[in-house]
Amino acid sequence: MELQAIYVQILALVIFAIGLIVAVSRRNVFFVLMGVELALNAVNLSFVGFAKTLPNDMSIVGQVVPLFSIAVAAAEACVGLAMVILIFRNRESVDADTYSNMKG
Amino acid sequence: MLLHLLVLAPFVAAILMVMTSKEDAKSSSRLAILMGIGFTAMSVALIAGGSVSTEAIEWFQIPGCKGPVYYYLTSHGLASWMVFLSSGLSLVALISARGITCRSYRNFAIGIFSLMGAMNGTFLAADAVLFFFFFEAMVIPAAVLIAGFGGKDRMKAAMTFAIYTLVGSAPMMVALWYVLTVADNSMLISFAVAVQGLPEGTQNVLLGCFMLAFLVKTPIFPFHGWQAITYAEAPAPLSAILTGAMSKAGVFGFIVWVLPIFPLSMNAVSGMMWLGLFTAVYGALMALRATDGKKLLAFSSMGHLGLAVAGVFSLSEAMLPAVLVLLVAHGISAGAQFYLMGIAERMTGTRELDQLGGLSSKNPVFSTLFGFAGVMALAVPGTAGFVGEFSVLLALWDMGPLPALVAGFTLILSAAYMLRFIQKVIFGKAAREYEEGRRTSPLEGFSIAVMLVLLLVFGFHPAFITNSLVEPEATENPAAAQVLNNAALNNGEAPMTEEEIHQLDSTLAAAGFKDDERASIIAQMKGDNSSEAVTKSENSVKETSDAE
Amino acid sequence: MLALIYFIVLAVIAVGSAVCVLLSRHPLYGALSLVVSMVSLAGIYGLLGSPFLGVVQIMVYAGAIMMLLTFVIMVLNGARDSHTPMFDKVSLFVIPAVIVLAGLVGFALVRSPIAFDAATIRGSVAITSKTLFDVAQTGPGYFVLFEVLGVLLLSAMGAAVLLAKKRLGSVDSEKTEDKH
Amino acid sequence: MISLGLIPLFPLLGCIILGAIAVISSGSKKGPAEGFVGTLAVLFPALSFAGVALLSFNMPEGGIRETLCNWIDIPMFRVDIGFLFDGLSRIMLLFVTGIGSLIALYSIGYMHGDRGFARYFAYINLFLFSMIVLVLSDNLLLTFLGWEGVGLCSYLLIGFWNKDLKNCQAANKAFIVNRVGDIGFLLGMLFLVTVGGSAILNYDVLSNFISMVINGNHVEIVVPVLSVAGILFFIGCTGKSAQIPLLTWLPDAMAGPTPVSALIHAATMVTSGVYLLARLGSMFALLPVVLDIIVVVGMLTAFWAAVAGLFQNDIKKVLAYSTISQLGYMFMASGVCAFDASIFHVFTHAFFKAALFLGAGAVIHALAGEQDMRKMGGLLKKTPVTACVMIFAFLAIVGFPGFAGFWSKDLILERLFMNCSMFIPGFTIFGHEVPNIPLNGVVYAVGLATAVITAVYMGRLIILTFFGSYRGSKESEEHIHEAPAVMLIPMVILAFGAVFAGYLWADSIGIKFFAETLAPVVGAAQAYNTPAVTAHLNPVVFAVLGTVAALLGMFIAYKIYAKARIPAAKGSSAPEGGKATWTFLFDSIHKYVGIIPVNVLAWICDVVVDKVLAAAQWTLGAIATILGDGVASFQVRKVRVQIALSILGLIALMVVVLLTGGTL
Repeated sequence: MELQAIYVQILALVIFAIGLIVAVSRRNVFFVLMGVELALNAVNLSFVGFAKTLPNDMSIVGQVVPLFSIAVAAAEACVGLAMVILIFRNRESVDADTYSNMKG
Repeated sequence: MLLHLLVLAPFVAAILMVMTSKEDAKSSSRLAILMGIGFTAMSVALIAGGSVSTEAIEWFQIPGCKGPVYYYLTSHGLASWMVFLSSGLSLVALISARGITCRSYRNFAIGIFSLMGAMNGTFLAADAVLFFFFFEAMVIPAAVLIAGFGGKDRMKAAMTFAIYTLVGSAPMMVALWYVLTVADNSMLISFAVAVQGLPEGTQNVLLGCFMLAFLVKTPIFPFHGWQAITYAEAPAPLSAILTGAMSKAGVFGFIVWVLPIFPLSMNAVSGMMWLGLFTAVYGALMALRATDGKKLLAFSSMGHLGLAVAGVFSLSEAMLPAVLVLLVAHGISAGAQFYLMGIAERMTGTRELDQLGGLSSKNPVFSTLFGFAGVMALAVPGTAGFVGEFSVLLALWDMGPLPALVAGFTLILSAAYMLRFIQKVIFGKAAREYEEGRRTSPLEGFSIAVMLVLLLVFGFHPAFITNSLVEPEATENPAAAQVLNNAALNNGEAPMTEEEIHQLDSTLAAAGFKDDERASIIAQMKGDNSSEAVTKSENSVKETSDAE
Repeated sequence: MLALIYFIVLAVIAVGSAVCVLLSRHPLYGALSLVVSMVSLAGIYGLLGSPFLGVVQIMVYAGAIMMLLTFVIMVLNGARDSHTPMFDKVSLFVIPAVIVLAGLVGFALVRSPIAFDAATIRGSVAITSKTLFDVAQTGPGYFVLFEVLGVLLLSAMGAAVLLAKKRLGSVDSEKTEDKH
Repeated sequence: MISLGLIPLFPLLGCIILGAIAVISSGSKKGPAEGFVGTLAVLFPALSFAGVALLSFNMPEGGIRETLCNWIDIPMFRVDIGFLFDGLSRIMLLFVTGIGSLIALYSIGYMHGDRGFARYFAYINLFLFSMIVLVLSDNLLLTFLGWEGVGLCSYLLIGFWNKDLKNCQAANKAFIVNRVGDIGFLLGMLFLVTVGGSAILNYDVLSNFISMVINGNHVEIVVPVLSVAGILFFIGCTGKSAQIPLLTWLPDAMAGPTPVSALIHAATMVTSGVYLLARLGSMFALLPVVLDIIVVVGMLTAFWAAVAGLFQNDIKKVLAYSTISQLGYMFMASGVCAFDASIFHVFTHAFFKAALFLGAGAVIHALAGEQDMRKMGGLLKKTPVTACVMIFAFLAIVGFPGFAGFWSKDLILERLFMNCSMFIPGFTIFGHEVPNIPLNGVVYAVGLATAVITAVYMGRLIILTFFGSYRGSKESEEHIHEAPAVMLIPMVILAFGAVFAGYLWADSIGIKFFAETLAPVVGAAQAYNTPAVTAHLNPVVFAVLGTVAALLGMFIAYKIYAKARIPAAKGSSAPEGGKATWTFLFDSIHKYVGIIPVNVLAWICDVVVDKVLAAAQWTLGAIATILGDGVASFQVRKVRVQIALSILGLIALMVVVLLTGGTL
């Protein structure tokens, strides 16, 4: 029994699924954000897992891209939280279902 | 360098304007006008300098296409005059806007500069994708300006304008993309070569897509739905630019992009010519009935441009100088008229013809300019308009007496509506009491007077315009000869790679070769089985280049 | 073998804390569980031979981002949410749907022949930084991207400051009207 | 020797300077100093006249040719700006600049106190510039510049008092009707270009071409194309010279200031059609069909306008119809290739008609703007100089022996009879062979009848204005005064001209100066057409017949109007009833042939086509909007539900991928 590449992918899939469930089924906007972060993490993991199936220089790509994705996630979290603060101040609520200003 | 400056510097100027004060219209307008003068001077230098091209810089690669897209600018007689129109009219707009939009002059100037940059790019682009990029980019600042500074119905006008023109050029984008997948790169020649190789049905569909964009932009009947409301609602300086420079992009597209690329059947040519003539008559008739001053001018522009398109598709030897003179004359005179109408609107607060009148006794300086501009628009001999219309008539004569007769009929109609316009606005007695708004400022009056004097100068000496189309003999150029020799040496050896061909192409272009010559040389170099297609393309390209 | 054991342990911790996120009522608890999950994921990165990535994961994700999140939760006192149910009709629909989706993807994954390559490179600090910054060797692509990201972060920060500073205009006026 | 370019340059300079003065002074309350402006206004035309006179005395036999610069140079077309000073342009220029200067002088008095004093003279100078270019140019395109230029000035001056919209409408009408003719001119040029390239627009090249055609016996080949060109040029001439069918604008043009009517609408501009025919004489001589059309049109116009002149009450309208009628004479003469006679009549007509108009202006001036002849009468004693001038001019126009009109009209009538080769082709009726019926007698008779009518309506004008008793209101009678000297001097000079101008070509007493001057230009063309009547007739017969016609007309006028009670003037001076039908015959034709169809077309375009198009466009837009709304309704209010739905979509996609094995 050795560690197989497919295990990593399965783990990533499970965490992604949980992240998605959190993001969509919970109504608290903080949980929504956390779910998204979780799903992003899962994708990073998947990246690294796949990178390890490639030889030589090609494998380095899969290990560098998550770096960028983490940076982008940081930016996203930054703006997202700012928006949450803004909306919360106006709505006095963290329930994502009450946020329907953008509905046409 | 000049080319880069003319295309990119307006955007820099727009950014500079962002940094100026919002409240202090006076200082920001001074800066804007100074920069406008700079651009106009550059465009004059461009005309004086003759044909030049920049290095072709690789811009980006579209997935699925063989060659890259280039940032590649080139100027020829037609393009440099169009650039002159766009910069000059923008300058006058910047001057004239001081009276109309002092509220947020800065934002207006930002819009005007970006519009100018986009227009210059459209006229100077030598790469199809670059051309399309700027062609679409023109719409955005114009629409924003209309929405921001227009009349009562401005939102509707801006929406109509943006949607109509963007939808009109959407098929062109698809066609462009399709041709790009077939052509070697996005230059004119390879487009022409590629299109020649396609089956006829495909060619026709592509032609239709290209035509539609230009028909809408010009506009030609029946695609003129956006025009009247847009020109009427837009602030007068912008209307002047729209009609004086932007609508020329349509005619320009026909000459520079449609004629060389597509082998046109005789039916298509005469069909387009009659469509142009019909538009000319239609515009004149609509102008006869218009009750809104700016709409009248809009339809008048439509009529004139219809005549220009008819002239283009006469494919006569005299076509290019004729149409160029007509376009320049119309650009300046229609521009001046829109500015003047804007001043009239500012003074009286209305642009309904029945509500106007009597300005000649109230404001003689304005009326002198107005009447003068009206006379210029009548194409009285001695004005540039006459030279343009007469030579277009001459070009149409090649297709038979009937087109010329119809064109003559439009001249009569144009006299009728223009005289009615003059009479309604400045003659008679004022139709109602009103509080007089700001009068013509000296700078405004001076700039418009300069435009009118220019028309007279071009009317008595059109060689200023027509000479710019006469290219020096290409073979006299030593650099070009050397390139030719090299090419000849290369001929026996293995076929050239795409890169080499491209290099050769840009060297030839820099050496002053015309498009069709380059195409044929490259075809020789390639020596492959497409030579037959190339000769075909040469024939179709010939008509335009001969006129050049 | 040892690697597998480590992996299983870390995976169980990661999945378990992820489930904790799903089931916790207070967002602060959720955030703490999330940190645990992320740290264990960092461990898995190390296990897989990308120690640098693992370290970044801990520093940026578990450190910076989650710190920010918890801070905001505490500032806004997100516990006020106690009266809304944790799950509703939508959740009942979503959970099975996601499970089905995951099952399908997993089915596809299992059938695909993937395996670790022996010649893979360990993503150490040296290698990663060389990839990122050695323009002569790997071309300017990563470097430019890196710089762009820097600008992105900067602008995100600016945007966040701007957003958090002011109120929504329309709602604001509504509220002031209500008060009068 | 001065450059030819200077001659048009002087009035152009005058126009620019005066225009600048007009614009600059427009802001001030008082306006510019009239003395200064007036001096400038007369100075420039006078300088130009002096230049012409100087050139005239030193003109070499073949004329002077001068090319200034290139004008238009495009592929297939090249035209230079060049001038040609020969016998024809010499005569035209002499009287254009001469009469122009005189009328400018007269205008100083007439326009005194008008707010647009400087503007008026700027226009007058611009007009003189255009007119000089018209007659001096050496090619058709440059002539066209002058041609439209004079039309433009005519427009500006008719609408000079632009506060009254009626004047503006008259001006618009003049310009548009002229435009119709101008398009004929334009297309005519294009036809010529097809025949011989752009060089043929030059008059010298054209006449060389024609003589080449004649010498090479290629006449049959070119005549069809040239005929079309000729007809088109003739349409241009009918517009400018107010012939059937484009004559309606001239009576309306009387809305302008009276000196303008004298200068533009009597003496100079309207005769440019005749000038063009003479200039292109060598071409027209080849085209019998066109010549016949010209004769018929001229004949009908002369007769119709003479009759219409009988019906007018407005003194200026009478003169306007009289002008049209006289122009008809000139066209008849051109139509029989008697170009020298037609130009001679242009010359004499310029004097007596300008004198008549200026006299009428003086009368109107004296009566403070009253133009209705029914309110005049008995002015002989109050304004004796004006009356004398007008009576001399009257004698000239009716062709009283010894006066200018006698010589020229007599010459035209003689040529009509001798040269007119029109005939009704022979036909067979009831087995009888009818030979060709020559029509020269008919044409001559109509000409003679028109001369009688001319004498009648002119006699009526003189009698109603100067004889009898004053019929206006009492208080206005006291204000009647003779015009100032600045107006009288030009009138007297013109009256001299009206008496003596005819002696430049008095055939009966053997003076042929005029004919000799013109011979190098039009001689060849006239020689080409052989006279129809070869028998030698004594010219005295024609002279006697003409005199009889004039005397008869004057007698009739005396009989009818000297004793008759003049109906009291009611409101408008326009004719009524059947008289109106006759007068406005061509106006109504224009209305039904031109204006209404165009308006209907415009209405169709505006109300039908454009609305249909707009509806189509908005329908498309509406469809897009409806579709968009439909799609938008899929958008559920809750974000989470939407995500859930998209997860479902993902599942569906996944299933598809799996089922097809990823090969889709």
